[in-house]
Amino acid sequence: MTRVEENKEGIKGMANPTRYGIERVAYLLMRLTGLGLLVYFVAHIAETSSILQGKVAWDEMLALTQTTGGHIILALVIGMCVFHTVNGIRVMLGHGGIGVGTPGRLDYPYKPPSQNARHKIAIYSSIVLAAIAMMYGLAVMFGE
Amino acid sequence: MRESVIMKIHYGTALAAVALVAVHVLFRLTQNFAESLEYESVIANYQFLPYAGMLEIILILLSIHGFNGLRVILIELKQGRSFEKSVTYGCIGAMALVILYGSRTIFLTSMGMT
Amino acid sequence: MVDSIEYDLLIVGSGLAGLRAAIAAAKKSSKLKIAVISKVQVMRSHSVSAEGGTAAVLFEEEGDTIESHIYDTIKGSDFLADQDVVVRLCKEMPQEIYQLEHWGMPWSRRKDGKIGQRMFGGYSFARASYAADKVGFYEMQTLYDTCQKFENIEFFNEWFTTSIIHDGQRFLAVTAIELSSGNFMAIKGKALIIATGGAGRIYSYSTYALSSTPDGLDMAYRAGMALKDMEFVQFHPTGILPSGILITEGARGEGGYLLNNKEERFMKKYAAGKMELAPRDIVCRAMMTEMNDGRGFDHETGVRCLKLDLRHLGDSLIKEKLGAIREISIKFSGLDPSQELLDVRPVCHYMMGGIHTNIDGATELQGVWAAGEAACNSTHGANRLGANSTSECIVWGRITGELAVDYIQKTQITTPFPHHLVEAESKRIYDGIFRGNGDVNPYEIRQQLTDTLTDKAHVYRNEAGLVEGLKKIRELKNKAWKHVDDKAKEYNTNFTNVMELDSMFRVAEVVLIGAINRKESRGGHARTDYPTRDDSNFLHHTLAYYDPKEPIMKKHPVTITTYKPVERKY
Amino acid sequence: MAAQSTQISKPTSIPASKYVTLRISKFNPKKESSPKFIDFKVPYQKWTTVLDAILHVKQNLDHSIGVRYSCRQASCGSCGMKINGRPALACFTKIIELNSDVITVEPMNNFPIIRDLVVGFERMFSTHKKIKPYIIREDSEITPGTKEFLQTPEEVEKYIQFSNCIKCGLCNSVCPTMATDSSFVGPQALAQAYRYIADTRDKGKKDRLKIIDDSHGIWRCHFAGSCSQVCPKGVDPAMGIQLLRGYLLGFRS
Ligand SMILES: Cc1cc2nc3c(=O)[nH]c(=O)nc-3n(C[C@H](O)[C@H](O)[C@H](O)COP(=O)(O)OP(=O)(O)OC[C@H]3O[C@@H](n4cnc5c(N)ncnc54)[C@H](O)[C@@H]3O)c2cc1C
Ligand code: HEM
Ligand code: SF4
Ligand code: F3S
Ligand code: FES
Repeated sequence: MTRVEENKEGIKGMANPTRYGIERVAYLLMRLTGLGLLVYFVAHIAETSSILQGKVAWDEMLALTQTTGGHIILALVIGMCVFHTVNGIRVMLGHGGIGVGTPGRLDYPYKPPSQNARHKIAIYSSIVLAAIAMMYGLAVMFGE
Repeated sequence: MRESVIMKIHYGTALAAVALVAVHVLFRLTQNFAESLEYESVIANYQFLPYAGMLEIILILLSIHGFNGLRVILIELKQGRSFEKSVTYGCIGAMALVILYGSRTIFLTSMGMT
Repeated sequence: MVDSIEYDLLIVGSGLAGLRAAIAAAKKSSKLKIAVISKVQVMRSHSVSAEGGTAAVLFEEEGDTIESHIYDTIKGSDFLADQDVVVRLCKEMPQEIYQLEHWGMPWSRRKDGKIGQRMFGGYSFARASYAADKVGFYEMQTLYDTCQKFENIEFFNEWFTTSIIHDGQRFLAVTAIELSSGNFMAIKGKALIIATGGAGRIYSYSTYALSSTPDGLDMAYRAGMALKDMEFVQFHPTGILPSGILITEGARGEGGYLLNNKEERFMKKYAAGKMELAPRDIVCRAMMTEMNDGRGFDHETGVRCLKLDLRHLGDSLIKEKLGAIREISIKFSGLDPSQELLDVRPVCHYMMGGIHTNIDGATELQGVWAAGEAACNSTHGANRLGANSTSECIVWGRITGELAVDYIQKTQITTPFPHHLVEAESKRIYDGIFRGNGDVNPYEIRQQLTDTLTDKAHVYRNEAGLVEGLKKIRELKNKAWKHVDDKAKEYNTNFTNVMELDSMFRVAEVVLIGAINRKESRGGHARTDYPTRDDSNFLHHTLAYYDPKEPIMKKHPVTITTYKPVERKY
Repeated sequence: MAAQSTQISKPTSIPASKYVTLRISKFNPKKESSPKFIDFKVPYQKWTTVLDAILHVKQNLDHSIGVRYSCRQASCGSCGMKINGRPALACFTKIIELNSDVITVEPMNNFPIIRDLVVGFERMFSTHKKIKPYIIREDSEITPGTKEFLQTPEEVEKYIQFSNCIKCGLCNSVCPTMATDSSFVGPQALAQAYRYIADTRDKGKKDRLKIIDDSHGIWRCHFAGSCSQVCPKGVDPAMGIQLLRGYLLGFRS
C-alpha cells in the first residue's frame, strides 16, 4: 500500500511538535540533536585528522574553526550534546519501564500515568541544562 | 541480528559514551580551552596512551551509536526490503569508514608519526 | 451474474452470540471454513455496551442453587418461559463463566481470588458475575481475542447481509453487500447461524447501539421463519437523560435507589420485598405510575423523569465498580453520581421476542440456527431478568455452533444453486430501494416511526393507542421514502440506512399486532385495558409469519414442566 | 394507571438556540483525486456531541456523508476521527467543549481512507492478531468440573487498564512513528501484548516478546507519549510499551 493510500501524515506529521505536549518536543529534539551530533562527530573526525599533516595544517584548521561562526557551531554542539545526553538518560530509563507509573485502574477523566510530571521535569531540565551549557561554552570561547 | 541485541548495543554504547565523553570534554576544560587545542598539547595528549585508547573507544562507541541511530531514523522513514537492506549496509559501511579513518589519526599520532 | 464465494458455516452477527458460536465451531472442527459476517466491524457490535453482569450459579457451597436460578428466571418471565429451556440455560451457564475466565475474561475478583458476583433484579442470590460495569465489553474482547487463535475463522467486517437464500427445504446462502466496495455478493454455505442481536432502535428512546436495527430479524422473517413473542419489549428502569444511555441495574445491585419528587423510595409501594431490585417490568411500571401521578421531575429537555441516588455508595465504590456509568454520567449529563442524583426514566432495552427456535436454537428452516438476542428460544418469556441475556448469548452461541458443525459434516448439497433467487434479491434492493424514487426524507420517516412506537407501545399500552400506532405506521409506510440519494457504491450507509428502515416497518408491525392481540398484562406487556394476567386465554407464545399483505399470526404452546404459573409477587 | 402523555420522550424536541459550522472532509478515493471540505450549519445543545452533529447533517442535509458509528457511548471504538485537528471519538466530544464556531472533522491519519470520515482498519486488526492476543497455556480449555484460575483483585489491577482498549485506533493515528512507518506494530497492538503478558493466567510471554522484537516491532516506539494523550479509555499504551520493553532490556523479569 502506498503512503497516500494509507493517509500517512508523513515526515511533517512525525516532525510536528506543536500538538501533543512537551513529550513530542523532546522526541523531535532527541532526533535532531542525535543527527546534529552525528554530523559534528563525522566532521570532528575529519577535522582532527589534519593533525597528521603537521602543525601548519592543524593551525590552519584551528584558525578555520576559531571564528565566530565556528564558536557558535561549537556552542550548539555543546547544547545538543547536553540535551541529547540528559534526555537520553531519561529516555533510557523510560524505555526500561522506570518512572512510567504503575498499572492500575484509572478513573475518568483519565490521566495517563506515563505522561507524568517526573518526565516533564526531566525534559525541561535537559533543555535548561543544554541552554546553560551553551551559554557557558559561549562565555568560555568568546570571553578570552 | 535480533533487533533487541542491536538496541541493547545502542543503549549500551550511549551509557558508556556518557562517561567517556565527559572525560574527553573535561580534558579540554582542565586547561584553558584554547590552550588545550595547541598543537603541542594535542600531540602530547595523543601520545599519552591511555588517553589515546580512550579516544579510540569513544570513536568506536559513538560511531556504532550514531550510525545505528541514523539507521533507525531511516528505516522508520521508508520501508521496503531493498531500501532497508541498503540502509543497513550503508550505515555499517559508513560506520566502518569513520572508525577506520578516525583510528588512523589516533594510531599514527600516538605512534608519533606526524 | 452476481458473484459468489463459498464457506461451510456462515455466522451473521459478531456480537457475543456470533463470536461464541464461531469459537465453538472452530474448536469442533479445524477444517471447516467459517465466515463471521457483520455489518459493523468486529468489536463494534452492540454487545460491547452490556454493563452489569452475566448470571450463573457459581457458589453452591455458599447457598446458591441452580434450582433457584431456574425458578427466579421462570417467575421473572411471568411464566411464559419454556421451562426446559431455562433449565438448560441455568445448568450450562456456570461452565461457560469458567470457560470465559480461562480464555482471559477480566472478571472482578473477590478477596479470595474467585469470580465476583453482584445482586441483580429479580434474583434470590447475588449471582450476576461482573467485571466492573463493562461486562459485555470484556466478554466481547475475550471472545474476539480468542477467535484470533483459530485460523479457520474469517471475519467479514462491514458486510451488510440482506437476505437468506434457500430452496424451500434448506439453507443455501446469504446475500450481502460489502460496504467498503459496494459489491453485492452471494455467500454460499451449508449452515447459517443468525446472531444479529436485538432491534431496539425501532424505539427512539433506547439504550441500544445505533446499529441495533431489525434487518437481521426481518431477513429471517422474509425467508419464512416465524418471529416469536415480539410484543414483549423490555424497558429498563434507568436510562439516563438526555441520551438514553443505560445506567446499569448493577447500580441498584450495589445499593442505589430510586426517588420520586417527594424524596421517597417509592418502590416500597410496589415491591416491598425486593424494592429497586424487583424485575424490570415491575420497576418500570412503578416508575411510569409515579410519573403519571405527578410525582416525577421535569427534566430540562421537557421530559419527565425520576432520580437515581447513588451518593451513599461513596466515591471509591463507584469508581471501583461503576466506573463506566460514572464516566457516562459525568460526560453526557454533567453529573457526578457520587455528588448528585441522576435523572432517569424507563427506556427501551431488550426484545424478549425474536426468531422462533427450539431448545437447540434450530429454526424452522433446515440448516439455520439462531442465537443470542435475535433468537427467541423462550428463555425469557414475557420478561427477561437482567444478566440473563449475555448468558443466553453465550450458551446458545456454543450450542448452535456445535450443532451446525454436526449438521455440516453430514450434509451434501446436490441441488443446483438457485441463482434466480439471488437475482430477485438484487432486484428487490437495487430496483426497489437503491434506484427508488421519492421526495420524503427517509430519516424523518424513521424518526416518526420510532417516535410512534415510543409513544404507543411503551411500558403501558392500550387498545386505542396500539391501533392508532399501527395505523400511523401503515400511513408512514406508504409515503415516498424508498429512495437513496447517495449514488456512490463505496461505503454507502445511506443505502443501508434505508434498508434498515424498510425492515423496521415489517418488524414494528409485528410488535404492534402482537401487542393488540394479547389482551392481557404479562411481564413486559402491560395493557391498561386488560390489567391482569389471563392464563386461560393467553398462556401461549405468539408467532408471526411473513405475508406481503399482513403478518399471519399463530399461537405456540408454552413448555411447562415443573412450575405451574402462580401469581407473581416480590 | 393514567394517560400516555408522559411517555413521549424525544429530547431533541427542544428548539435549538445555537448553531455551529461543521466542516466535513468529503472524499471518495475511488472517484475523486483529493478531499474537499463542505460546511454545514448545525444546531446544538449543551449535550450535543460531534457525532450527533454529523448525524444531523447525514439525516437532514447531506445523506451521503460517510461516517462509522455504533454505540454512541464511547465503548465500541467506531467513531474516531480528527476533530479540529486532534483525533478523538466523535461520540465522546461535545460541541461546547470545543469552544469554537467552526468544527472541522477529518478522517484519522495513518489509516487508508475508505470514504469521507471512514478509514480502513485491516492493518490494525491484523497486527493485533499477530501479537497473539489471548491467554496462552495448555489448559485454557475447560473440562467438566473445572473452576476458575484464582486471581486476586490486585493481580487484576496489573492488566485491567490495558484491557480497556476499544480498538478505536486513535493512538495509532497520532504516533510519530506510525506517521512514516507503515510496518510498525503500533501502540494499540503493543499495549495488548503487554495486557496478556501482565495477566497472571498467561504463559505466552516468551512467544510474544519474540514477535515484537523485530526491526519494526517495539523498538520503533520512542516514548513520544502521544498515544496515551489521545487514548479515550485511559489505556496508556505508552506505559504498557515501556514496561514491555523493560522485559526485553532486562530491567524487569
Ligand atoms: C445498554 C445495554 C446493556 C446491557 N447490559 C446487559 C447486562 O448487563 N447483562 C446481560 O445479560 N445483558 C445485557 N444487555 C443485553 C445484551 O447486551 C444483549 O442482549 C446482547 O449483547 C445481544 O448480543 P447478540 O450477540 O445477540 O447481538 P449484538 O451484540 O447486538 O450483535 C448483533 C450483530 O449482528 C450484526 N448484524 C445485525 N444485522 C445485520 C445485517 N443485516 N447484516 C450483517 N450483520 C448484521 C451486527 O453488526 C452485530 O455484529 C444489555 C443491553 C443493552 C442495550
Ligand atoms: C553521550 C551520551 C549519549 C547518550 C546518553 C545517548 C542516548 C541516546 C538514546 C537513549 C537514544 C535513543 C533515543 C530513542 O530511541 O528515542 C539515542 C539516539 C540517537 N543518538 Fe545518542 N546518545 C548519546 C550521544 C550521541 C552522540 C555523540 C551521537 C552522535 C554521534 C548520537 C547520535 C544519536 C542518533 C543519531 C540517535 C537516533 C535518534 C533517535 O532515534 O531519536 N548520540 N541516543
Ligand atoms: S489504546 Fe486507546 S487509543 Fe489505542 S486503540 Fe485502544 S482505546 Fe483506542
Ligand atoms: S506515540 Fe508512538 S512512539 Fe511510542 S509512546 Fe506512543 S507508540
Ligand atoms: S460510536 Fe461507539 S465509540 Fe463512538
